[in-house]
Amino acid sequence: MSILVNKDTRLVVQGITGRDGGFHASKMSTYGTKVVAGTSPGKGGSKTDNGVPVFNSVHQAVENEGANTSIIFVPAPFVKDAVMEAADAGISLIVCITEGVPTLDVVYAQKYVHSKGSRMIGPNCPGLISPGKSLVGIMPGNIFYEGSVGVISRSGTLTYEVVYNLTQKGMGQSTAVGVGGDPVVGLYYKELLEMFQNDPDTSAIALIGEIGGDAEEQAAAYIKEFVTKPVAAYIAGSTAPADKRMGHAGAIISSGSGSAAEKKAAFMAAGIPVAQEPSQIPELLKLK
Amino acid sequence: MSILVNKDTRLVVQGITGRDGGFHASKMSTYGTKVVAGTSPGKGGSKTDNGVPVFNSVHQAVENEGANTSIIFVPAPFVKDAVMEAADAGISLIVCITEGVPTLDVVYAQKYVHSKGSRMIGPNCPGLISPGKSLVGIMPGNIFYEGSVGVISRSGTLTYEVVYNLTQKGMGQSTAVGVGGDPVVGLYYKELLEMFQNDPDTSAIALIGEIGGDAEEQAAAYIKEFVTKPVAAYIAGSTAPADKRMGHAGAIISSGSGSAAEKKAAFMAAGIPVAQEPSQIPELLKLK
Amino acid sequence: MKIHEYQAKEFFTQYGIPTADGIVCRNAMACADAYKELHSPKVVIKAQVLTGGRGKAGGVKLASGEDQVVEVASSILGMDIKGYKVDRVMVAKAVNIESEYYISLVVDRNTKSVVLIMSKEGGMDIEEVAAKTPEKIFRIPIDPFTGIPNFLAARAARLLFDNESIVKQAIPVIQKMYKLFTEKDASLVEINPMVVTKEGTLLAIDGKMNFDDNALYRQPLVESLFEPNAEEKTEQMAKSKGFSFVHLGGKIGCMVNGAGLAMSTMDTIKLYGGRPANFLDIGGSSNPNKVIEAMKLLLADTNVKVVLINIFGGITRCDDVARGLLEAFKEIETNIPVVIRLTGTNHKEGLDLLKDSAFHSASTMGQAVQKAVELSK
Amino acid sequence: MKIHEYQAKEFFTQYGIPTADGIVCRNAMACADAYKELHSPKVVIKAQVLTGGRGKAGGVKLASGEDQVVEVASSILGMDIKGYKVDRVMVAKAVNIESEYYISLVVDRNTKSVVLIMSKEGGMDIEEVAAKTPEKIFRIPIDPFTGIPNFLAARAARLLFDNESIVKQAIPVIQKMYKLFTEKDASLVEINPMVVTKEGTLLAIDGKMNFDDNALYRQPLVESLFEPNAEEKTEQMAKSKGFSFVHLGGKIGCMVNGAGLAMSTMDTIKLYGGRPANFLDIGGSSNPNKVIEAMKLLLADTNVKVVLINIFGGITRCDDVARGLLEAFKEIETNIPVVIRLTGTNHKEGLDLLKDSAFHSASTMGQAVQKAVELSK
Repeated sequence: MSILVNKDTRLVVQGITGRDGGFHASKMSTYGTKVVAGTSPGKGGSKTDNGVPVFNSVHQAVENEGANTSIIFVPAPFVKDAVMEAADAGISLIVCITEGVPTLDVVYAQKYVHSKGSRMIGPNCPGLISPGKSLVGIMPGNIFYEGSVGVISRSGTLTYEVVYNLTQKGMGQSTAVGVGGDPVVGLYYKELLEMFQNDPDTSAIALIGEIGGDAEEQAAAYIKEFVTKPVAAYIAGSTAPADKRMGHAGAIISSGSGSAAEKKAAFMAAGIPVAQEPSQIPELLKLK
Repeated sequence: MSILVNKDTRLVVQGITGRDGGFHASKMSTYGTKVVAGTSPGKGGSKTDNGVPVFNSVHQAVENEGANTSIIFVPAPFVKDAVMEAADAGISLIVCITEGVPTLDVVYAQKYVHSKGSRMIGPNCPGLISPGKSLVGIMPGNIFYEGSVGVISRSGTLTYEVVYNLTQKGMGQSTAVGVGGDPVVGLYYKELLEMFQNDPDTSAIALIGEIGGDAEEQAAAYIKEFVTKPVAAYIAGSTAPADKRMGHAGAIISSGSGSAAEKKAAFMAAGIPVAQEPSQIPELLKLK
Repeated sequence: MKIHEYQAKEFFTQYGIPTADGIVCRNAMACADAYKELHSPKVVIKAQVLTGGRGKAGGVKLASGEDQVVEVASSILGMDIKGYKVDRVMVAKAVNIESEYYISLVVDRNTKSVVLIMSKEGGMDIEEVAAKTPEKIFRIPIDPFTGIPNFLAARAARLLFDNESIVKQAIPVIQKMYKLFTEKDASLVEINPMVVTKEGTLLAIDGKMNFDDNALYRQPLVESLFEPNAEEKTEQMAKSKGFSFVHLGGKIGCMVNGAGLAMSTMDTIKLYGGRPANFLDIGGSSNPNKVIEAMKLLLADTNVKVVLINIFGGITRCDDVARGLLEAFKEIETNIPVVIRLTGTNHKEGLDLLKDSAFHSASTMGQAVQKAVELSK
Repeated sequence: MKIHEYQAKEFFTQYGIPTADGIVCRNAMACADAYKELHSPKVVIKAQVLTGGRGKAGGVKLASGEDQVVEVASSILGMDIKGYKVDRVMVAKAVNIESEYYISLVVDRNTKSVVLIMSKEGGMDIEEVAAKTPEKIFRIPIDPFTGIPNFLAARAARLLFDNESIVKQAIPVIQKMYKLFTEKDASLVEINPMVVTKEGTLLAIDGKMNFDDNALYRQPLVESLFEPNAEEKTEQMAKSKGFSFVHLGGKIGCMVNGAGLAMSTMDTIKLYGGRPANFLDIGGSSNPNKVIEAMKLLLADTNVKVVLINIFGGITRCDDVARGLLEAFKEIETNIPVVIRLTGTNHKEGLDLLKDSAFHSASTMGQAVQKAVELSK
């Protein structure tokens, strides 16, 4: 098993005729993901170079190809509509890669997704992967290996760094999820921790946080209460100055809260080991 | 038993310091309804002449008095907000008496009520009564008697007429519900038919319809498929001209549909006897 | 409440919904001027009346050249269409029509929402299409929280149009129709036909708007467009007194408390072979002044030969109602027979009070109606 | 993005949120004129700077009479507050304060919504109140579909105010704050203090607004108010090239692909005893031109003694990255040592390519950082 995506994932790529959408649709197909459809309003009826049928709407992709998961590459101003379209069409998992989406659009779209009983990951995220089963994202599939470590991260390349270290130590991953670097995103630590805790194929969890907000503190409290599997954490941004956005829109220490020190302290207090460098994650998971 | 209201109903009267609100609060109390609170923004902290505590908000009425049902008497422009307030406060049944509420306000409020898992009756309705248990409305309680006939009606005085006839024939009522005379209302025939069908204390159902819309046609189809208890119907407005609003905002034959003849035909086709005059309802229910 | 086509189109223009250029005129000379202003060799001249079926009645005609415009306009102005006199026409550019469609928004009782209704069978009577070929009609309920987002407008547009350039034009039009609907508290916004011209442009050729009477209090601009006919004036006057009134034309004037019971009373009159003169709901209480006002309204109709008062005494008891009626009728001078039916709380006491009066009284609707029908013959 | 108090108050006024009258001035003479215009014996003169803590820094002072106004204004204009030079002050009517409150709207990550935050502890640092007496802070999440209906605004208002006349004033103020927040894509609308005057009026005395950078593309008016300082100008310039850049002041210039990895690189430098000069995320691919631009940015900082390039080769393989770097550095003239760390897909091939170059190369972050720290000393 794994969480959220697997061999039954039937993916529709929203914005498949764009540069990024097309490129990653092809990468995901190559990895083995069932990319069953793409959308591009006004270009319905055509096919991509790889033979993926293109529809005008997600609705049609669901109707004709049984898509159950979508990945969004459309430009930021159109993301709100794209997310709502997917949720309205009955897509159960919506992964939004696009960066730079206005926060209030995310708030609105997320509420809509929730009201339809669907789930959203992102925006501004690298997607997720259940190695050997399905890649729904822009991650380099080849650095991941099937295994039993669940990975949750707010960052892209930092996830790869951690995963690369895990893989080199022979510790494969059940599912690795990049939740996104924006202040408001869909699924967050708590929801994913719960899924990993309930996933029989996940035996340990790596949590990669960063400055901004207090989701890590909440995650620490949640782990202490509900998670019995070993967890190791890493927090990026110890050296970040206050009030500066560190690349991610959500990575900002504001009004003196959201610092790495606070987050690390929360994990320590909950008995969760915190890595000083990403390379320490594998040993911390083994030690537990 | 009965449906929707009973001895456990704890009522908050929204707009209790108004003329109608105050009058009917007192009437309902006299009937035996547990009128536990009233609201009147800005007048919180006071009590009515009958000793009912007045709060600024439904929220407070729920918190302090355990109100679970509300009845709304506020003027039409404020009904949308009052309904939403009640639903937000966790009230499970909201009965809206006020007439003249803009339809789009009802559409919006009804959607809100639904999203909160609550139910609305009305607007522009006389309310409902489970005789001997609880009266939540403006009906004259003394004409109703406890019994086993469920009554659903789009009209006020016509309900009394039918109930009076039933009572005179010794046929008491389990619950009588006036759904309201507006084009869009909360609970309608289908939902109520289902409740009466499932209520062990209801043995027969009187359905009082009128011109406008096709809810009666839908009710007929629903009864045919799902209702095993005897049903008799009466439809008002056989002589109404087209395109004229007959008192109720919803009672209008428009574009050639919504006529009494169509509705009667639908009931007949579904094997449901239709009374020619209200006074025939009792015998039609007995005949079945 | 209804408004004229040209008024609906003014709203369309305000909201950015494209319509064929047109000018409303009150006389033939103005039509000639409009013709010149429109710079269109061919124009359509359309009667502006608050009723349907003007096309079949000859109220819509093409014209070319100033002389013909004057001639056609003169023939339409002054026409009587279903009792409505034509005092305005719209002179509009004739359009090269490629294809016709139907698009409307209406409040739907069953889904408890606004519904977008569309069909490729434009220009036809939509009720007829719905009855004969329901599969040709698309119905999309609108969530009041989210309205019509782009994706939904696009999906709707693609149900009607294959050409992507038309789809692009239709998306904002559908959204603007919804905006107009909600912002003006409409109960109907209808474009029939919506056409695609040979030049590839989407245009509203005919437009219709109805409004929610309950919302007029917050739509003063809409309310200012109300043009009541004689009947509606009476109804409006009745409304200002707290009554609901509709003229029906028979001989038996009815006064009833409650709309449902009032309809039922009319129906029962018919059932017993009579004809009701009106629908009249006098509302909850029945105090003497209300009764006096209602009687004035009924007696203003010279057809009325008998008055039937049908009151269900609920919270106001029948004995109080009877006392009120007796008091009221002290002030009313009429030779017309009055049948009173009282039922409900304390009805025996009520009927006792009326026993020695000139009224014909009864305690069941059947008896009362039978008496009234008899007296009306 | 931040704006000045006076700009926030202009938005407040536009949206009907009452504020104490005030005029922004760029010199002491203008302050004297403003004083006359305000017709208020006593005024407050407040430094307008894009940072907090101006009160403690002496940037807010009362003044009475024209002479004192000129004197106080002159003392505040030109001040340096946390690195910001005061070039504008606001002269505002002094108000008779009865009581002070805190009201703000902010995006909340946990509830994934806008949250209304209120407290009776107005005029204080809200973070301090939140830390010491969290029970004194009310937090109400707002449903994006329904916003703040009357009942919710009323409930919120009654949490703060006992006086019904103030509640009545507060209800629309709360709703207007939300309207302003959503229509302008704010990330913060804060009124602290919101005061009730001795005359019984609700007034915003201080106001603060921040905006969502992601939404500036659709808020041209807001964007036009952006006044970047020197650092922000550099960051903005970097952004226009597709970089995320933040100046930090150390000796080790960093160039990393990905924000998380870039932060992690800075942290690791610190861990190994060095100091990062900057945060620099060059984004996804690492084509030669991007590297050249990034190097220019790093080398513009004369503190930089060594450059650390940390690249995770994912979809772009390490050997391609290595080739790109070699190509880029043909164009870059510098004597500063460069440490390159390459990991990920084909990292061996990548490092092989760099073997004979002038770069110090490494395959783990630890090694690379250690080397860079060493070279920076």
